[in-house]
Amino acid sequence: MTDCTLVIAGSAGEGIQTIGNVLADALSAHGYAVFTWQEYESRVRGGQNTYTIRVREDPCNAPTWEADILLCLNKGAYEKSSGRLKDGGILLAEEPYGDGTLVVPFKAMAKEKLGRVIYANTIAVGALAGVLGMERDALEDVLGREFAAKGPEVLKANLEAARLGYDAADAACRDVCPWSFPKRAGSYYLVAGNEALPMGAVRAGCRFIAAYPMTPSTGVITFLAKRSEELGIFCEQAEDEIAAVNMALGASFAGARAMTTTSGGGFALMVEGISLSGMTEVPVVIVLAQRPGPATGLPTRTAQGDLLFAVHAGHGEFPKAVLAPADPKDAFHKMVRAFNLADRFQIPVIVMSDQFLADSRFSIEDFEIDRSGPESFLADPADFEIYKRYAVTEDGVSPRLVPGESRHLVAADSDEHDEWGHITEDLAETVPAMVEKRLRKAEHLRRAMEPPEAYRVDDAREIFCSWGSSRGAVREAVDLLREEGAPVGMLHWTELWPLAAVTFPEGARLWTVENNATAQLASLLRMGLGVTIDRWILRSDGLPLTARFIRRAYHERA
Amino acid sequence: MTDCTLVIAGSAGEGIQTIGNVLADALSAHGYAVFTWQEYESRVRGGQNTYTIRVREDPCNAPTWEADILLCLNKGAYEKSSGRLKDGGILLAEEPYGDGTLVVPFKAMAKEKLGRVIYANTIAVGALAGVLGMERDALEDVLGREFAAKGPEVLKANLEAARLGYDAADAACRDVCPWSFPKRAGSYYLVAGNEALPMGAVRAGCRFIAAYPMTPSTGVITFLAKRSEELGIFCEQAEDEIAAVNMALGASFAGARAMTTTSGGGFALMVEGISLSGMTEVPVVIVLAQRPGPATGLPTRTAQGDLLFAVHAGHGEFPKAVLAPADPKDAFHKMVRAFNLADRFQIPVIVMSDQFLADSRFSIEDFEIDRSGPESFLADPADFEIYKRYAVTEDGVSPRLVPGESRHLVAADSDEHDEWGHITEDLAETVPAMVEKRLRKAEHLRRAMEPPEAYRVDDAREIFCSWGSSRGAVREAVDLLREEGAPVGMLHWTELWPLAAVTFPEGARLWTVENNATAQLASLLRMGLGVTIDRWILRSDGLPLTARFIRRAYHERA
Amino acid sequence: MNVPDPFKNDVEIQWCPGCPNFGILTALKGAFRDLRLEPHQVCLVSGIGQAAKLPHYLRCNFFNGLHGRALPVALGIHAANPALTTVVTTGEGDCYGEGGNHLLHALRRNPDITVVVHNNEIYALTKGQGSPTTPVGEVRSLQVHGVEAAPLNMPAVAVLHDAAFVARGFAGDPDHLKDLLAEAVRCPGLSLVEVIQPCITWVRRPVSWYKERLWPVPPGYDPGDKDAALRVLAGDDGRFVTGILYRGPKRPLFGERFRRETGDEPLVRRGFPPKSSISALLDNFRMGE
Amino acid sequence: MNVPDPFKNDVEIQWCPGCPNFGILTALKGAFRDLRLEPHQVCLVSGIGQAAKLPHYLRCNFFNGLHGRALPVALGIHAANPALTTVVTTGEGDCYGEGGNHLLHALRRNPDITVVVHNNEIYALTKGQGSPTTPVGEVRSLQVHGVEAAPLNMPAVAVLHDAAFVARGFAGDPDHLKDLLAEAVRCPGLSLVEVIQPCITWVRRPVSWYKERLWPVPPGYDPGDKDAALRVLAGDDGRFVTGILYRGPKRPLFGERFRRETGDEPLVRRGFPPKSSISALLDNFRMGE
Ligand SMILES: Cc1ncc(C[n+]2csc(CCOP(=O)(O)OP(=O)(O)O)c2C)c(N)n1
Ligand SMILES: Cc1ncc(C[n+]2csc(CCOP(=O)(O)OP(=O)(O)O)c2C)c(N)n1
Ligand code: SF4
Ligand code: SF4
Ligand SMILES: [Mg+2]
Ligand SMILES: [Mg+2]
Repeated sequence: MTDCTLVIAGSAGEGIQTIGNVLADALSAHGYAVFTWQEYESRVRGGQNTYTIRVREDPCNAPTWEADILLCLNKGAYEKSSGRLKDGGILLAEEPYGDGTLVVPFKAMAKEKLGRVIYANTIAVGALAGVLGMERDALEDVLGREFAAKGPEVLKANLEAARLGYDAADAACRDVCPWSFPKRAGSYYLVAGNEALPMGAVRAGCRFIAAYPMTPSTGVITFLAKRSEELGIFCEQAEDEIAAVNMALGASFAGARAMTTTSGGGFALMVEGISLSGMTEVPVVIVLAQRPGPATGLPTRTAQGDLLFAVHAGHGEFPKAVLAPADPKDAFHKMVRAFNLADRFQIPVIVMSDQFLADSRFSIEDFEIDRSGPESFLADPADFEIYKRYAVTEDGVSPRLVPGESRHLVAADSDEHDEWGHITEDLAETVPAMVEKRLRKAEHLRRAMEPPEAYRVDDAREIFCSWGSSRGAVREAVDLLREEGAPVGMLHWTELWPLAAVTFPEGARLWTVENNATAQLASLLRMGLGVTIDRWILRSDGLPLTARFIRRAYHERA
Repeated sequence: MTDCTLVIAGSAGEGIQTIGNVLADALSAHGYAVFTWQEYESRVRGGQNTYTIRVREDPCNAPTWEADILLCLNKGAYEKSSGRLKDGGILLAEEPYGDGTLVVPFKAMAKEKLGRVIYANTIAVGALAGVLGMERDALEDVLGREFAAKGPEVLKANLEAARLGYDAADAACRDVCPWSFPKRAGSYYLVAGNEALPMGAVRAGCRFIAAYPMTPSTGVITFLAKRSEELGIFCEQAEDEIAAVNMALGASFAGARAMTTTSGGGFALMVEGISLSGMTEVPVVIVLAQRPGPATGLPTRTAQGDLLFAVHAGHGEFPKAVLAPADPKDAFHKMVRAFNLADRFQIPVIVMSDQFLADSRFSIEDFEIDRSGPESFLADPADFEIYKRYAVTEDGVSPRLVPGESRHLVAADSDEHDEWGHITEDLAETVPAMVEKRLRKAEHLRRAMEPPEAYRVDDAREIFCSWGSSRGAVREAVDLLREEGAPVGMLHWTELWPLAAVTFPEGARLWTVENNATAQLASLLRMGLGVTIDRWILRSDGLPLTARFIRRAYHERA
Repeated sequence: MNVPDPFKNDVEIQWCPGCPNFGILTALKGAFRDLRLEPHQVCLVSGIGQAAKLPHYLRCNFFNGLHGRALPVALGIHAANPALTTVVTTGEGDCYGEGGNHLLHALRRNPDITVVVHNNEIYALTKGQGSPTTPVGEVRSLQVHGVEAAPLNMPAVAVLHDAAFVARGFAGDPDHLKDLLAEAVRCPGLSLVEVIQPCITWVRRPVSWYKERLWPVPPGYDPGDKDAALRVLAGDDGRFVTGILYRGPKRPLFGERFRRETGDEPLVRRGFPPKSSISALLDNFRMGE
Repeated sequence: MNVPDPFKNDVEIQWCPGCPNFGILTALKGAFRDLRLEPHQVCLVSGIGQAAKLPHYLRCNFFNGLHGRALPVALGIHAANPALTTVVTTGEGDCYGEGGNHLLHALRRNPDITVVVHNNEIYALTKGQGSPTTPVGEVRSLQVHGVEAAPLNMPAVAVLHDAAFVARGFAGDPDHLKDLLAEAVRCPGLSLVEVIQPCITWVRRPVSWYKERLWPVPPGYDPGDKDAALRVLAGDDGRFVTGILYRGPKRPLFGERFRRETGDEPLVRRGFPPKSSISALLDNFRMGE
């Protein structure tokens, strides 16, 4: 089975993202299951970044580190990334950096043959396609799509550039390169987390988003802002995160499904607003895209370091839900679920993403968009003679109307209040009634939560507990270890709070596998389910978990 | 043994606080161990509030609900509070509200005999002193102190007013009232949490406080602001809580022991700053005075609803300490400890108070100020040839210098950084080294934490686990239940995070006793120590736990 | 004949008896009646403070949110349902202190809402600390030697940024205030109405003190003249200029373009998008055919 | 003869090659040298953004804090050690966006610090969203049909509140900027220096575009004239007035009274209070004898 990893290494501004995206698109158009992930520095030009592409026939949406093919756009890139090249792998570069470099002088060729250095990137794309033994025409289709808008001149030059690169590489490596990627029948969506999350929001009927830019969350609002008028979604760049969450609450109060997005520091600023959502029972969805902290930390890197913070975010006591999608398909559906849960229980729902999920492109066979859909939980004004926004009910959920849509008056109050929403100081009756009403919702919410996904646990004696975006890596690790005879399985949580009841297989040893330094899922499971985790596999250097990382750590600690 | 509870009930602005304070002072001056607590609405005039005074010979700093003597300043007060009067208790009022009211027409007397209604309050104080059978002269001493500054006229009139009230009550109740409070030799400090906390800060060498007003925390900065120049403590009212915590961090970076104070909503806004403290390793002390949430909640009531939020406050992973003093004496020492821990480990330290602790006045025999004292953890600039602010060390603590005090340059950086404090993207070495360095401090910190206070646990089969300001009530409940033969004991935490190791008595059943609705200590203990709590006694109506409340709940659930 | 006031409710008012906030409440009810609004067409938004309790005392929709955060909530409500008459009632601590950033940025956006700032030069609900408008030198509970920082002049900042409508009224003159408020609501774009609201509990100046300092704009004053407005506001030291101080030039409204392109109806009525539009979106991400 | 620059360090600079931020860095180093300051006497404070990375590239003490929060940190540092020359280097997103409230209130307090705002009319580090000063109509990544909200005019707000020193410079003219910065540091009280700093990556206007729009205050311009300053700032549409725009009247400084009463030495040198003073404090709470 084909499983080939390409790494494109270079500085910000040198075009590795363009190269990577076009090549990934082309491979996808060829019918392959492509997975890409990126690691980059927090700067606009310079530094050393990489774009990794994994190509297979069937999807394995998990990151790999070791490269079969490494394209270095400069000497520094080589110095940083050459260690990733597998024995026998192909190094492609402008100049000969090491022994056996496959030299394709992209820039020189661009200048010489096409008159402008700008075409060097497309030459590189062509060269990689040549190394991979792709068919030219799929590449040309993709280039057509990519450059059509820029006019026939530009398109023509790019097609020519690709051809130049292709031929140069093809000629140079026909003997050395084992790969061949002929067109095949596969057809996958190639989608990043930051594309699937907003598409899920659209599907959920989101009508309002306010956010303040913060890596790696910004892509979500950028996606929607681009299509705001087409989709009828009001998009606002807020002056700060406090404004963002409060705007979303205002819009939600007025009946719009509303959300915001941010990362750790911005989320910290929203915490008072989360508590406000809890008290006013105004639903809101918050996408928390994690990056390593504390404070500013590593703004462009990945982590799962905010789990316990998210679960406990907000002063006072109120129900909230925390979800953490495993991949873009899951993210799409989790967004629908987030809006539905938020509306059904009138609570804040936090959807935890991270830089890895946000920026990586996954191959999805089918989004199965019917698997979930938006549900309306608004009450009908005609059903009420007298309407009380905070009516005490059996399940704690009060019928919700929106202001202005009928003659009924609708309140939201951040103070402790009576059924009408007016400030109360009645400690004897009203206060306990309201405290209990809100907490009754927590119990119903808990029953609505999904248990973890089980993978090869039935006969497992070692179980990896994991959550969120690492599912692909953990699952692949399980497969690798199983091949070696290790009796491992996986329990993977994507619904983290409140925790659904789980029965752990008896006698199995529990491991936690997390992209953080303090084993937060382990703490959460101990707190929420009373279960004790024996071992941990943790990574907190800003890079995503990979199957091989997990396998190595397993062997070290088993 | 004398144990008498007086309740003064009336509207905001009617003077119950003056009456209560003067009477409590007088009783304290008489040599009694006084305990007072207040419950009041969030408004400046009107509503119905109460001020409760408990008088004993030996201190029992725990709130009582049932009144031996109830003074009602208006009809509404009677309606709200008459249920608190014990059988055979004395109701004192301007007019006869119920059977057997002891009528002393304060206002009428004030107008008639002293020409101004304003003296009614002092007449009431006098009347209560009469009912209690106090000696006049201690009362007069206190009045002298209270009114001396207002001039001899005012003082004279108040002394006369007290006498009038005293005589009227004395005459009316000589036969009915069983009490007699002659002067005795006791001598106690009568101190509220919001007085002890700032005095502890002074003792700790705090030199800077910035805060934004928020009930019930405001008293702390008010205390210091009043004495700012005398004590040499820079006090600043910030424009918001975000500014407050960041100002404190700036001052601390520049070498001043610095703190801020707030309540839940304001604390939520400080959370990003807490994470900044964690990353920059700039020490800071934050007093979090709890009130019931979520959101604005019940701004003038009490709760212990922010424990898990405080423990997990801040994005990313970094060590922090959470303390929760049991009473003003403990608060005094905990503030010293907070500053010492913050400086020693270069971390944020959160000191959790609540409205009950903040506003209640406790009788303290001796503050034992020598039991703790400020320790300096600053390094000596002369010790360094080359100085690196974030030098990687064995215990994770880097030597700390302050800027401007030597030629060494000092940095603080919220990004992940190298030893110099400069931004790093070196994921291979620097990042892991720094992550591990910070987390090593957590382990040393954990070892420095104190285990819970044990009370009558040795032979206990039922153990109450409690924390913070409820210690007095829980301890009294243990005593009450022991008298009834119940084998109860108490484990009381005032150092909540990280949790020191604890060995729980074997075979004993664990209860949690908390002023919240979701048993947060129970969750914390399960998470931190893996121990499971079987039963809970919870109160979340905005009022403090009392011994009788706990006893009743114990019997219901035992 | 007495027509019952549709905006009157019977919630117990928690203000001190005699507080000038009552005058503002009266004026606001009057303005809504004059504008022939009905309670369900109005949404009051507030933060926390004495001023911010007002929405509880007027029969209509309301969102009483967090201290300082009324404006973003109001913007969200207005974006979702521009047909609602959205009015923010706030204190100067709420709006210029904790929430100062939101006012600055609301001025940039020009939403069609009215912001009524009860300016009592004090944090009243928290018992008398200095606020962003307390005069220099005044002794307050946290400024025991007198306030040192200079007051903010947010009406002038509003003029500077071409707010649609800037006015100042006096809580002791509800009739005049009512007209100002009605005019503010009528005016498209952001209307800022600062109301001098003497706190009788913590400030305790006699009403006469205020009356002497009220300084109505002179007859013939042209609210369209920005320089003049800045001059009266920046040069009012110690006095309170009152009246309609400024009417800014026509500027785009917050959300105007969105509504022009997508329609006016409240977002809640737009329903869930058809599945086909989702499939179309997703199809952009499939390279093959 | 080449004297080594004491403010030079050898940290790798993360800005784009050719970014005008280099000009500001050069100017700031020059200003410090002209002021005969030594690195340990200077403390730079910043938030997050391209501009806010500057403290890493200049040898001195620094506190690189949170996005938007440089000013409160600087105030705390200044309160604790007024002998340090405290300079905030910030972007307009940092200072007028996320941190807008702190600037408003810093203007009230008048601390003796200098605030240098790198105004590139964009959120550069996060890749090109509109910022609080982006011109209306400009297309940005989140404003795909052009920015709708009007820009903030914070230098004018500073003038309105009698800031001690308000100036504007151009990153492309480091010599002139150096003098402005030196003067800003010299001037007691809050100095706000806005620097036009064209981002060559996300804005990509030719330098000539800026040069044409630079509009130095005319000779004879009186920076003491508040009305004039407001006029040039409020009426500069499209142009960038540069130079020393305003020198405010003498006002009390932040912490001045505290220092007058308790002394000037940094708080860190004041040590721990004697036990006797604690006993004296506690004794106020003992009623008996
Ligand atoms: C985040 C937060 N910080 C502080 C408070 C406490 N608080 C409530 S009202 C108030 C001041 C209100 O002042 P202002 O807006 O002027 O209203 P006023 O009471 O004077 O009418 C403060 C500081 C709070 N509720 N929330
Ligand atoms: C709380 C928080 N919100 C958002 C961000 C993301 N962020 C980093 S820099 C920046 C914008 C910086 O703009 P500006 O201050 O103008 O600096 P520039 O990069 O343009 O120099 C933003 C939004 C953050 N780091 N923290
Ligand atoms: S404290 Fe002042 S502002 Fe508040 S209700 Fe009383 S008088 Fe009015
Ligand atoms: S993105 Fe713009 S502001 Fe940032 S370093 Fe590059 S040119 Fe300078
Ligand atoms: Mg006020
Ligand atoms: Mg900028």
